[in-house]
Amino acid sequence: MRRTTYIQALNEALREEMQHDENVFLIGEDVGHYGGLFRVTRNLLNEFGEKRVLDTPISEQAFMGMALGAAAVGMRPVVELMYMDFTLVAADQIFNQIAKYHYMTGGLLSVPLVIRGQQGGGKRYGSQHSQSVESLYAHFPGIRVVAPATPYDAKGLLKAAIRDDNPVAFLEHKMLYFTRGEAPPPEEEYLVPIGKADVKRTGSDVTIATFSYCLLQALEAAETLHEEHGVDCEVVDLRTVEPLDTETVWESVAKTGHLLAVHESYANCGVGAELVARVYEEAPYLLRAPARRLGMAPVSIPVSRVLEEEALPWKKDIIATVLEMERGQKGFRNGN
Amino acid sequence: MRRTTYIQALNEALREEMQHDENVFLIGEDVGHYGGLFRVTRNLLNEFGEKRVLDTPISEQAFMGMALGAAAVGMRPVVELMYMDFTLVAADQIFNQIAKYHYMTGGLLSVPLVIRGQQGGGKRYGSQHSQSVESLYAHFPGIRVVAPATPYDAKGLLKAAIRDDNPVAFLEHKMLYFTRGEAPPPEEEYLVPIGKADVKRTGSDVTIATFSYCLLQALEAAETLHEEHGVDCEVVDLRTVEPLDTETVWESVAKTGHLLAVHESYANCGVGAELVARVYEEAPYLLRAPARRLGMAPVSIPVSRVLEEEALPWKKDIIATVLEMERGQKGFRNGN
Amino acid sequence: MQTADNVTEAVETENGAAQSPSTSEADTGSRTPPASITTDALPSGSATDLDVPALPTELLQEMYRMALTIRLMEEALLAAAEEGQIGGAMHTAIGHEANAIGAAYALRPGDYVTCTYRGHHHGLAWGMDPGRAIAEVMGRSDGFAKGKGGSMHFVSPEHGMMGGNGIVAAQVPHAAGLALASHIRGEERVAITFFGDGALFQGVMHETFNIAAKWKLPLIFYCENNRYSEMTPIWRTSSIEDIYLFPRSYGMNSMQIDGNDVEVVHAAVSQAAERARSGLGPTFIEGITYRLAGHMAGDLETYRPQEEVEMQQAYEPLTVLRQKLLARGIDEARITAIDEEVDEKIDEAVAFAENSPWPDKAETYLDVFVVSAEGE
Amino acid sequence: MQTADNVTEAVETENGAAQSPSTSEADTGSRTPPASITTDALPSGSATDLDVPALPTELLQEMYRMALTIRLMEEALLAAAEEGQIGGAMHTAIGHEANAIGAAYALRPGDYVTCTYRGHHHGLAWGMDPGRAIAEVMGRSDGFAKGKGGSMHFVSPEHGMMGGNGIVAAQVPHAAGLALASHIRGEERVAITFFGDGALFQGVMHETFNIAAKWKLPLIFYCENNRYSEMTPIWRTSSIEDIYLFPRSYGMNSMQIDGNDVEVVHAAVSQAAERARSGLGPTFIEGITYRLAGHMAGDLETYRPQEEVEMQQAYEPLTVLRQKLLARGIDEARITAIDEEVDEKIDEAVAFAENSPWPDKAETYLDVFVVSAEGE
Ligand SMILES: Cc1ncc(C[n+]2csc(CCOP(=O)(O)OP(=O)(O)O)c2C)c(N)n1
Ligand SMILES: Cc1ncc(C[n+]2csc(CCOP(=O)(O)OP(=O)(O)O)c2C)c(N)n1
Ligand SMILES: [Mg+2]
Ligand SMILES: [Mg+2]
Repeated sequence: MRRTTYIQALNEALREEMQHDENVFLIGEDVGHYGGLFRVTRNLLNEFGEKRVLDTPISEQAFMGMALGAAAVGMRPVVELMYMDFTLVAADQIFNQIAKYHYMTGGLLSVPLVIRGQQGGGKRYGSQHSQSVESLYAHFPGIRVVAPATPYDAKGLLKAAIRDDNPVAFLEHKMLYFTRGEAPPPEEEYLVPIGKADVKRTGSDVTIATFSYCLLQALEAAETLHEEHGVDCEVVDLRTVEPLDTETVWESVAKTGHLLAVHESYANCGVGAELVARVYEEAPYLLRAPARRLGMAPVSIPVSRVLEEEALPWKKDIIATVLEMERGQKGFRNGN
Repeated sequence: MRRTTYIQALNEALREEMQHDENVFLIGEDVGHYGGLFRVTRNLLNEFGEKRVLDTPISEQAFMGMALGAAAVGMRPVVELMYMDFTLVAADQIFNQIAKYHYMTGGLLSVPLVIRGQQGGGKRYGSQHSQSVESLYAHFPGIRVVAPATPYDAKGLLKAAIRDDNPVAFLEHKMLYFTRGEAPPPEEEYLVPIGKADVKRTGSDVTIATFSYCLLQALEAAETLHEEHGVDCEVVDLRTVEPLDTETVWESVAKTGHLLAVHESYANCGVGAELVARVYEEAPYLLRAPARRLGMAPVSIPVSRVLEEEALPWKKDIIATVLEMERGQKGFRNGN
Repeated sequence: MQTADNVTEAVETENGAAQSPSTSEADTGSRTPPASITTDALPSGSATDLDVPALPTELLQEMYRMALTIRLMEEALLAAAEEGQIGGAMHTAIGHEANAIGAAYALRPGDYVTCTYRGHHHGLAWGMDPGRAIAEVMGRSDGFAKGKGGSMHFVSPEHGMMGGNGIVAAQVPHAAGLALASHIRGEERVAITFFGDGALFQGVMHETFNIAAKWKLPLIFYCENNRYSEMTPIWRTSSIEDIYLFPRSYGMNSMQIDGNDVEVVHAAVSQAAERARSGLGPTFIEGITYRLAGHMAGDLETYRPQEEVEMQQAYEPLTVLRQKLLARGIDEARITAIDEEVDEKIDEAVAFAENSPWPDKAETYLDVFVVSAEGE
Repeated sequence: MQTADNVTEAVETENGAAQSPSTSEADTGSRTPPASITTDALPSGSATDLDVPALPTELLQEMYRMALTIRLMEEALLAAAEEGQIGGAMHTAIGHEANAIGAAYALRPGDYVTCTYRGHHHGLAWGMDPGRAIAEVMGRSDGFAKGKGGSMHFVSPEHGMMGGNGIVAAQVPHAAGLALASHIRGEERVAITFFGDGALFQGVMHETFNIAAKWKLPLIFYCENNRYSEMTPIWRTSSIEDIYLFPRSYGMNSMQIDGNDVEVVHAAVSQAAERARSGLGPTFIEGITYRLAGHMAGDLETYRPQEEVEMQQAYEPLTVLRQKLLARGIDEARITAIDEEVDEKIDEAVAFAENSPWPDKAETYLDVFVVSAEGE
């Protein structure tokens, strides 16, 4: 296996799917001639032409709605939102239309399309360019939500998302774009199934269920917790937020007895709260202590480096929360 | 005390606040000459004139943004969304702008405005006119969320919302509009504080935390549970969804040992999941059995009467869930 | 606090909103309405140099049959709504029929249409069966969308009907997307989208104007200007009187026509479709029309004088069509025969719908996601 | 899977997006750009019969000082960004200065302004202190918004600056709301809102046009047309060449002017403000300008030929202002004195910002809600 960047993995996935199915087309701001603000769609206009790589004006509502229309007759649009924050600009088309179209038409029409773009904090973009939207997307039924953390998963899941007959929100993270990881070369095609979590680190004491850039933070936190505190975390990469692969998570919790869900969208009414609610619905008996969740602090994501760091639910907070879980309980550790 | 309808209570609150503060004005579709599709703003144009009751074109993004601008210089706009589903049309202005404005300006500006309108199912309005949006609003920090269930609370909370220096989403429910309840006459002014829950039925076995129309469903369910199953529910009317008055809820759970959160927005990443997550963060020791939540089924709210009934998390489901909680546990009942 | 009684009362007040008593008089705003709305079917600026060929009498007869079918279905639906058989917001197209019919007959099989919550006339004109349409509105299992979409979401892909919509203007970019699909695939299909006068003030409309004009999409924007948005007259919210001027600023072909005359509509849509198919891009058509019934079932119509409605009876599509038939030598007897035939057909359709079973509860949970093997 | 190393790499690649290497050539689309962008400062249709009175020499000198202050602050910010002192997306106004300055001096204290993420020039022209402005961009506690808003959210109510915005066109209805407040209160204040050429294709812009025109709000729409939206030239996305024609369809007063000439801008905004204050409603001004630097810090500008940028140097605001001063008899020495004075001022401002403490962590949790006694 070779090593590739996250961006390169996405670019390959798009190219391969455009070759694989002539119904696939790209639409969004700067995606064509410039190749995308973050260069994810680079060179694809040259290869596939102006009918399949469409540079739009700054009209998110219109081009999102157009994606629905085209998808309804079997095209497979991949819509880029330059920042996933702009979800809110096109929210009616996304949540009132795309998410509902299959249902409202009694199944007569389906809208296989992908909404993709980067999100997240860590680069001082401030309140309107740093939000994570996975919980928002997950709240509305009818749209799958995928948020891979590695180049391997990113490529395989983007290909799967494009082939899926449902609308899929494909959430990238600006901190992941230049990360590298192993992936098979282009000639070895693979898909990563939507809806399957992946254990990225095994451990015996606490299950950390997370995804996207928080996965990397959780893995780092796990190392520190292990080295400095003797706590052994199992890190489950959910990869897909809707549907949640609770089976894999519960399997892990069966072993550790502890669950901490971590994500970068707001904690309040977030995916973490959802996972906590579900474990008590479906498998409370697995828990040896209260399940916990961690998300973005309830503030509008400040620009200042020190403030942004404070608001993000990253390594430091993960470590602190796991240690809090430990302090609250005798016999916390299963291993060593 | 006289009896009044929910609509009448709202209309009185608006009139009184417009009299009380000349900065208060109303803006929205059909709110002026017609008096509002649901007649909540009836006669106010006659009394206050065209400068304070503004009939807009169907331009939710623009008039929502205009409310922000006017509020930033001390006006107190009350914006009517004809259906709260249209939140999604104006989502950028609501969540990227209004909710964040105080924070992004480092506290230099504040935007005291109210976004009000009716929501909810039960009248066969279908996917795009029946959603409940409290969980959506609560997810974003910076905006208070209020959802009263009785005419008394509706009047007192709407007045408090208009006087609050923060943006407030004031969520009415179409099934509540023609309900009646006691309220003091106009000459006896009162406010109901934002952020305070109210125990609407005392009981010993299970705490049902809910709000808006689900409160009425919960009260009915409690009667049935009591009469037919001997289960005694305490029903806490949250009234405010952001901030949550967890103190009052935990106080109740301290007594009952059981918590069921019920709301009409989607269960997934909803306020119910949030309440479950919080009880395990803040007061897990109060619980004698897993906390539960109940929300709208994950479907796009169908028109057909039988299907809509099935999707709604109402009386029948509340009863079933409480009985499920009971079945799961010996010594469930505290009382009789 | 409420008692259980109150709750029941609320549950049973279907369409309570619209039926609640009104005290407002017809508009008495400080600004006055333009004269056209009370004196004539068309505002002053409506003259158009559109060439309107006479349609074959046979076709006019078919159109009359269709217009009556729509009209009688709408009336049956209003009656059913009053009985409580239909909930939610049901918007009838009484008075709007010609817009849909003229357009439908001007287009080809394979073309696409999207419309609004006021979409019954489009559905029928595009070939949807009245029985199944009524069943849909009533939420029965034989409805096109199995009762899930209801009145606001008419849909039938086999007829090219790609969906009504509950959100003002949301269906407009959908049609642009359909046109884009045709464009990308190099097909000859055109898309037409219907919307009301109020939709001009939703931003997405203008976003779509620009893209459609720039990309020369095979798209027809059809505005059914009935001079009201819900209870508010258009003159109170529009900065200009003639809506068809907006798209002109995008360099788009745009015209204002008599939307109550099927021949005029047919000519306009034919021309627009021809332009679209030959790569000349989109056309905007403002069809001046009038909604003879309330905005939705239960509307008490306190916001407009009754004389205004009565004045419009002279220009409404069925009247116009009857006049055309008489002028073509079709006699009263023949027309009456059609009337009876349609009447019977609608009775049957209502009976069909009323006998259609309720959907199974399990249906609630289906169609959220497509269940398919691909990609997984 | 990533190693911890990769993570660190990603963390440190500030502005990585824009700095990633590019392979695309300058635009080679099938459609060609209009000649104006490479041959002249103004597109063809730009002639305007606006009466442009000469401004006092004293004022022009002040404007020059302001333009240079903005320019040097922007350059200092770009340098700081390159050093990693500034993150996120920082958009400078190099080349845009005259639009802000001409407008600011044409309006009165008490008037309101909203702008975009490209708002440094408006901030300074409206009187904000460069030291505190830089501190804000750097996220320091002395920033106007205590480092919370940063470059995209310039704000200072005491100067009438009511906020920049990260969402294209979102600030436009805010200004309409400010104008509405003035209208309701019967005040003489006007509001001006700045936006780019790309903002014309956000629906909310058109929604606001209609309302502002209909309600005759005291509002000035000011479009800084720099011919690009991020990396895409306007001719590739706009259905028409002359943007100022869009608002005309709303019956709005609208003009296209040379946005690089402070006297022209001043005259246009003065006229618009006068109209607004006397109840004649909004005006749209398209100021033709050019962004000499990248869209944002780190932009490699592969999407436009270097010659285009060079050609524009002849028309850019500082050049134009210097020419004006020379023509008025202000000699090189006097200009150099100003240059040195401003240079020093900006050095001091940078030093002030760099010495400004970081905000306290506790600050993170403040300003989410207003803490007040009222209403509770
Ligand atoms: C975005 C949005 N805002 C408001 C509404 C509520 N609403 C439904 S129909 C309507 C009036 C539409 O008027 P018009 O476009 O003229 O169409 P008509 O109903 O007259 O056919 C309104 C405001 C809606 N459905 N969607
Ligand atoms: C709604 C929205 N879409 C996209 C963006 C990303 N974006 C930021 S600036 C910009 C270009 C804006 O161009 P223009 O309006 O011409 O202003 P300029 O930057 O040229 O001053 C874009 C697309 C955004 N901030 N908001
Ligand atoms: Mg209308
Ligand atoms: Mg620009």
